[in-house]
Amino acid sequence: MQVDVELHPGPLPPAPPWHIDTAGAAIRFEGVVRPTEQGQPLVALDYQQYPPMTERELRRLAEQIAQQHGLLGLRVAHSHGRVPVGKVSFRLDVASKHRAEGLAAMDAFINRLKREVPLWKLPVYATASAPTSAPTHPEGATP
Amino acid sequence: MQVDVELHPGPLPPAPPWHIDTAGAAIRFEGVVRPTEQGQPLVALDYQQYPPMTERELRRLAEQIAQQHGLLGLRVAHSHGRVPVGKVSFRLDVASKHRAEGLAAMDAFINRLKREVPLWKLPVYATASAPTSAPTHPEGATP
Amino acid sequence: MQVTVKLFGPQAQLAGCETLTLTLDAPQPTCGDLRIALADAAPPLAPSLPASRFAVNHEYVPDDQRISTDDELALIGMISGG
Amino acid sequence: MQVTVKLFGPQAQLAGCETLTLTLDAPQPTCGDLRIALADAAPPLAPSLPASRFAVNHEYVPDDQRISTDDELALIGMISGG
Repeated sequence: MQVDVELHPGPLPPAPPWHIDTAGAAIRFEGVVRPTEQGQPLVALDYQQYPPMTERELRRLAEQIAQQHGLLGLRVAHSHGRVPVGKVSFRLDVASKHRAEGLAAMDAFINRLKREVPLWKLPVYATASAPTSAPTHPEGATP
Repeated sequence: MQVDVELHPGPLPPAPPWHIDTAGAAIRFEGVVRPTEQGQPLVALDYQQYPPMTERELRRLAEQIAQQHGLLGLRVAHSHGRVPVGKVSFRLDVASKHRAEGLAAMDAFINRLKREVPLWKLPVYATASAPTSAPTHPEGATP
Repeated sequence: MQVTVKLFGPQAQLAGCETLTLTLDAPQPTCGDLRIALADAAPPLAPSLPASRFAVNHEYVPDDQRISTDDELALIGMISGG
Repeated sequence: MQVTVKLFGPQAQLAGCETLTLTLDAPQPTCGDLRIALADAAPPLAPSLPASRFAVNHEYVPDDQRISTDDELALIGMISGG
């Protein structure tokens, strides 16, 4: 059983397919920053972690899920810091002998991730009046 | 809603990530030919289709699932002909606004695929005595 | 009426051929008649027939579907895509 | 006892700071005492406190966990990974 956990600064770069010998199913989930948050146009999300607890909890979860579902491998990467709209902030790869346990593991992992792993996101809105805004250029500096 | 269906001769080549604007979740399932079938070592699977019914049923299923689950896109590719062990014979990409409907769609698609789409597989065993065997080299031709 | 049925995959292996030609005695035979005749003509197919479907001209049909002499008939069973 | 609690994400925004320093009156204060004191010290946090957890030295703890002066305390709430 192979378990791999990564916290990555900024958007996750594209990753080649992840196949494990003897696995019949390779399932990948990618979470992409969507262009709106509660109806308001977004430019990015800022992800905050609490090192080293975040990575530790992520690893604990990964190992528990891999074991409970009898996976052959689980690999997870999550961004911290700023991730622009349209970019990948979360990737979960699950390798399993058959499809059923792989899909169940994926669902369970994401549900527990959202409850147990100390990760926060703050929206970065396009408009200056919004509750959170990106660090801006000095006034009048650009076009 | 974008739906794409392909029947491909031999193993599926690697495919770049498939992201759709406004989708928050991109889920990919890849089915890989496993090294054993009912405990017996395998060298490949031979997939048989029934053209054009196979592609037609695959498309019908893809469109139904995409609509029922409110997906933003669904792309499916399936091999026909021989696929060696360790190679990808089936790929399903699902793009959805949120994760839940994407995972549900994936599960439903694969369940119905296995019941409704005319596709058959025949194992190609390593040993000559097995029920199905690969076309072999002339006797004594090679080590 | 003489009809020819296409077989695929494991069912073609079990029957030892990719098409089976049968004579149906009923004056206006249906796919249900074909199902019964197939079990007689190729006993190794019998166990897989109840869970199989017929396609007529590349469309799934129910057992009460009438068969015409120029229909393309296919037995769709033991499928296993994915 | 004076304690400092780290805040993150939306809760840090609501409180307007990334750490809060509080005085706990109980002789042997627990995380339960801290939860009550936090609601008083930073009312905007109150609605999110019931669904929040505490971490002491980077491990989740129950509310009856005793707090020592040299513990690192963190409020973990309103999380949203993935």
